[in-house]
Amino acid sequence: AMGAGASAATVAGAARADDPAIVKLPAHTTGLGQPVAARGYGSPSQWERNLQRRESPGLTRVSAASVSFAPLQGMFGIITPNGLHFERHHQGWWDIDPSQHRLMINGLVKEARVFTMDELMRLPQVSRIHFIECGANTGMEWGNVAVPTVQYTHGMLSCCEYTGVLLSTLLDMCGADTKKGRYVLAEGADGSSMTRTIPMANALDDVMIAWAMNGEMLRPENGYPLRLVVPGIQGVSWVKYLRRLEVGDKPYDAKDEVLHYVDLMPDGTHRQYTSLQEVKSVITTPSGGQVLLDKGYYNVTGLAWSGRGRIKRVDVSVDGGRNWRTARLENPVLPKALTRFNVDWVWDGSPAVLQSRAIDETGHVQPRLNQLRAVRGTRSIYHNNGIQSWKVAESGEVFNVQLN
Amino acid sequence: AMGAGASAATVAGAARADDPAIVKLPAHTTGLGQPVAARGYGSPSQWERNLQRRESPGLTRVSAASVSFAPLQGMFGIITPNGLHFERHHQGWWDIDPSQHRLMINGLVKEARVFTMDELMRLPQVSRIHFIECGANTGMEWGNVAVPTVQYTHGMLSCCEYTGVLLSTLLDMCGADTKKGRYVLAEGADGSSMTRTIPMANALDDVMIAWAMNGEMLRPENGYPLRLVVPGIQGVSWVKYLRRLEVGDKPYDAKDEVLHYVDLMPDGTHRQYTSLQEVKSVITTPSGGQVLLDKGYYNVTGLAWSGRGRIKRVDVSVDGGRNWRTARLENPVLPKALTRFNVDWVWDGSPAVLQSRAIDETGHVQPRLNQLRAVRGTRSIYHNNGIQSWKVAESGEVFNVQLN
Amino acid sequence: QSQAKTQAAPAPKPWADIGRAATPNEVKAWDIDVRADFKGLPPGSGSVDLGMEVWEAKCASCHGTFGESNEVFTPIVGGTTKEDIKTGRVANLLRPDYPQRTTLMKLSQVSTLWDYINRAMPWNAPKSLTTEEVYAVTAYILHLGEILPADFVLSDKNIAEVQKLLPNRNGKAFFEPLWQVASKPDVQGDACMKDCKTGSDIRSILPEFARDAHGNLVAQNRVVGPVRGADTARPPLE
Amino acid sequence: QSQAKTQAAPAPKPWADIGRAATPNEVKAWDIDVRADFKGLPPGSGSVDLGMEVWEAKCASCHGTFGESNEVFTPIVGGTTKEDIKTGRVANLLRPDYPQRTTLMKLSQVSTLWDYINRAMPWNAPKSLTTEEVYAVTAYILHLGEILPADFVLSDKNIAEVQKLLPNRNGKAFFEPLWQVASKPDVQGDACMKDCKTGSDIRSILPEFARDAHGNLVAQNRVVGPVRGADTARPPLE
Ligand code: HEC
Ligand code: HEC
Ligand SMILES: [Ca+2]
Ligand SMILES: [Ca+2]
Ligand SMILES: [Ca+2]
Ligand SMILES: [Ca+2]
Ligand SMILES: [Ca+2]
Ligand SMILES: [Ca+2]
Ligand SMILES: [Co+2]
Ligand SMILES: [Co+2]
Repeated sequence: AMGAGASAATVAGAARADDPAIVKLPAHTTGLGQPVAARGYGSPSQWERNLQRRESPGLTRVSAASVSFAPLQGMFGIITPNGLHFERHHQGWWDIDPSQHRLMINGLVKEARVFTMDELMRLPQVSRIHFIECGANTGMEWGNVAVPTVQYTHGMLSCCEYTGVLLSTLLDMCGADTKKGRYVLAEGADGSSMTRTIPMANALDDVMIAWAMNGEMLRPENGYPLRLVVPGIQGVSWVKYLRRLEVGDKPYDAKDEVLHYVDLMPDGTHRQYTSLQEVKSVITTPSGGQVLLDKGYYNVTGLAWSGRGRIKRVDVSVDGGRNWRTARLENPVLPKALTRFNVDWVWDGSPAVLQSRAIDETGHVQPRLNQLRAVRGTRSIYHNNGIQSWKVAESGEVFNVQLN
Repeated sequence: AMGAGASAATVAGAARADDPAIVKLPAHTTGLGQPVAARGYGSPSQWERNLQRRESPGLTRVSAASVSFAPLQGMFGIITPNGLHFERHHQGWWDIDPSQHRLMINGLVKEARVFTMDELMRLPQVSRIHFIECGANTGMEWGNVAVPTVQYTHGMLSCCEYTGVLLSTLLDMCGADTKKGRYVLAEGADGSSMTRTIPMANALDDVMIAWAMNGEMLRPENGYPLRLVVPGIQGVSWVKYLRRLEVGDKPYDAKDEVLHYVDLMPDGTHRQYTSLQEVKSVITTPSGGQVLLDKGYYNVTGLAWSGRGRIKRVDVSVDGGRNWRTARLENPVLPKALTRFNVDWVWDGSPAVLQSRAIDETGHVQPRLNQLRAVRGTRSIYHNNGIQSWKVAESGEVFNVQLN
Repeated sequence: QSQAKTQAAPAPKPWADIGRAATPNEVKAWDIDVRADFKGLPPGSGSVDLGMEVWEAKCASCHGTFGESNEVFTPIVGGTTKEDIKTGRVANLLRPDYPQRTTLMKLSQVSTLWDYINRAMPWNAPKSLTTEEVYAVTAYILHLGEILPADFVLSDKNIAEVQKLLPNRNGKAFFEPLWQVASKPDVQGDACMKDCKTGSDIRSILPEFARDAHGNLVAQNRVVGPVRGADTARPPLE
Repeated sequence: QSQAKTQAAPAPKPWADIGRAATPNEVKAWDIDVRADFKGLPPGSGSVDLGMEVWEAKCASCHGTFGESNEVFTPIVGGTTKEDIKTGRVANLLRPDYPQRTTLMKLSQVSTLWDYINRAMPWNAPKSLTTEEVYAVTAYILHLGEILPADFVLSDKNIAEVQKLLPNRNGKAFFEPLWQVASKPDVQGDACMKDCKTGSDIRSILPEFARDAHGNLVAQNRVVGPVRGADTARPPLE
């Protein structure tokens, strides 16, 4: 029957056997459990082991210059638990002694300055929820379908509540020349000493020097004890293990601004300094590599986001984009943060193609993959914000597909 | 000098020695770190070990019927990381096989029904951020100061993004008689099979049957795989390991409605069914048991919340309540959720008493402890939402105090 | 809180038939709650005599032979008087100096005691008692509290009469403002901003001997930041 | 995003003097970036000859003797021509069938190469090279790419001339709409709701042999919920 779970199919009217999971009281109903603070810092249930961050085989050659993807197919809401936050390292991650960590600010400033963590954490602070997306997210799919699940198509995406001091506060304290100094260089303390150029407009607006994510200090994998948070801008600019900021009058042409995170166009040029993560969305359940248990009702759910601001609307199609219905947006809907959407769907058992399409507050509409390709070709690697298609086969199995 | 960190005091004009933490490049700047997915599910930095959930010695006799408190003194923003969520168990915690878990709904319904997790997780879902506070939070302090830090005074408090189905959806599906059925009993599957009566008004408004917190499934300590979320209502009603809901025409007088979570008044009566968590706030840094490193500027930060809705305003006093200044509220400010506030303070080195006072959207103003005592006496244990005072001594050490 | 944007569902409540009807045995296995009006109470009975046996075998190790132990929990028995049984109000609840509040001092519904023992006790083997044992041990506890005589047999037939003997049966008050959001709070603060009248001298502070009672606070605070934890192994800083 | 409610601070920026001035040595130790206009480049030089020694001792194991290896990373050298050196545009970047994009195919600023080697290479011992070695190995890579002759000595004096030889020096375009929020996007979708024109037949799907390339998906999905992971150890369900 429509809506019957595979594990609990029922013949209407027929006498039903008692479920042993109910009539035989389980051990936890007839026994004494474990004490409080058995784990001073807890972990997920043993039954949740399948939800892990994972590498995509063959994507990179060495794991210390690689990516691990967040398991979006099994996640909920907009907050990414810190243990599942995606990773991107260029020269491996470290667990740095925070009492020995320093932040230097130099360049076009009245006085080059140094801060300890004690000092930074005394400054006026803000807490804000923002998404972070790698510029290469969905990058394997510019040409053709390459990976099976939303973990690998879209899993370089996370969203946390960050706490830190605004970069504008620090620039002001050092007497930065924000007129001549149109750029800020951010530099990490790891082996790669990652450098990225930040526009002064962002620097004076909402860029943060953050030490905390989701209520606790940053995780080592995410830059403990200090990282740059650049709302709306691709993850590579969110420099981890942040050690230095330099105010300058020119961009810096760092390795990751000249050799990578440059978008190859059909005419053979590379677009440089393409930092913004444009309006995008994806259905996370049901999604590629999942199998629907039965026909009937499903709550189709997913995520939408835009580097330009708030999400205004999300539409969902189940017929490959011919007809669309507007989804419910869950609260809160915040600027440059993930937004969770949900929409009703009754699956009649015939093949279907599921898509979602986000629109942000600037009126930017997420394009179809082919609209994107018509302008940018198929070899860019970066900034693929095209509409994702999931094909539901008659068997209930869901496949990653691209439409004509 | 004002604002000089103890670890980096500087004599203006004097030549300063180079900081070895800068000029001697650390190992992480000159080496190769660890690979991605070294930890498929990550954990906090080794340097964060001090921030743990902890029992308050002497509060309870046995740890499986006890509380562990969240370390608010070192936390940020409004989201509680799941590993630090406070715990309250009556008969210990379990890690239940979710495929064997069932939810039954009976009582004043057209049809008593049973749901598997597969079935529940197919239903229309919502994601919302709400605080949970134990009704006994700050309960040890009705009479006198009893504990040293904000972990123990206010740490039965957490805030997560929950995902689940609205109770109203389930009641509708079972054909609940919501007119005669003025109450819903919620029952857990653990040894205590915790039962609590929920008013039908709440049940039809914002009560959720949740399976997820902060993007992942509930933690075992918090009711995996299913718990009731009763926004604005004390934590004991957020029944964990939820196995049954019954619609009834009378309240149920459960053990935790007759023997506990009843508020002893000066006249010797107990107020029963006192569930609402009223407007409240607390400064988390600086707070009891902490030591200020130096004179000068501090960002005073804390949390505010109300079971009646949104926080409208938070004021902070540094002179024991004679004069107040309004704090900055961080976004988002959501109904029945924690709200983070920050306010500037320059400590001149003389003794000070820090207080915060929240006002919610209904106009309810957080009372002074003595205003509360004047009505409710000093023996209630539950629902102490009085203004918290932290005394900063000349030494910089902060003490938990109560004023006349 | 939900968005106005919600679209019309493709059909009215297409999820309506997810789940299934519960069988009678299933409801019986889980619907164990007993209400104040004794709805849910299974027929049966149990004597104080049997209750004593059960108590001594399965309860006394934690709660004490006379229900007086505070080893694992607050005492169950004590603090009630013959006079209380008459008035239905426990007089000791008015005494701020009375050392503890026992279960029987607070108990206003006998159903609560029956229901809770039936669902949760013995603590390490909940739901292991027979219905007769639950009647019996409930009766025994009330006997220990000098509410029921030694030869009493508690049953579904006489339990409503026993309710009328509870020392604190009239001790509860329903207080709407802490139940309903819309109600007017009983305690209101004031929003004064300047030169507010407030007694600002310190009335209570943690006594010196309790300084280290929660462990050394230096180890409960971060190693960096605007503050450190106080080293409570030593006296306060000067 | 911040609230209008912000109160006046007790004094203007009372946090202004938190932190301290950096010493000259400290700035020197960390301010290592080299910009396209060679701001930040330390004086010095290094020969192709020395570069070969450094390369073979410290780089070739990962990047290959000729910078051609893709064992640990995409090749550094290859894909550029004498013609490219003239035009400053790498022709192979126009060929969709060209197997890979090497470092030298993309490199538009020689400063980038110098800066990156200086800060990050060798990968397992970053910042261990002397300034001379960085000049030398940079020169050697450009020599492997047939951009510099075997007897070249790269220095701060001649590096601006070397810049003019880079095969892809004219290959970059600044594109404001992906840099500035306020700019107009180059690709706009459409918000059509009904009977939209769209090619809806499937153009691309994961090939059968890649079904299990990411491991068994049944083990990457939850054990309960509305769906399960596909068992990719078996062929797709019928
Ligand atoms: C292994 C220890 C242990 C045993 C054995 C035990 N109990 Fe308990 N009992 C407890 C604990 C601990 C609590 C408090 C549980 C909580 O906090 O919710 C408790 C609570 C109670 C309460 C509620 C008291 C109140 O005021 O909340 C009653 C009544 C009770 N037990 C009766 C019994 C009876 C009857 C038996 C035997 C049939 C029994 N207990 C056996 C440990 C025990
Ligand atoms: C132990 C392995 C290893 C050694 C030794 C090594 N490299 Fe690398 N190299 C890498 C890896 C891995 C990357 C990619 C890092 C990343 O993803 O950010 C890289 C990147 C580079 C790049 C940037 C290529 C690009 O297109 O981004 C250059 C240039 C480079 N190496 C030069 C050198 C030189 C010169 C040396 C010796 C002085 C050297 N490498 C030694 C592993 C190595
Ligand atoms: Ca069904
Ligand atoms: Ca990235
Ligand atoms: Ca200073
Ligand atoms: Ca509680
Ligand atoms: Ca019942
Ligand atoms: Ca510089
Ligand atoms: Co990169
Ligand atoms: Co309790």
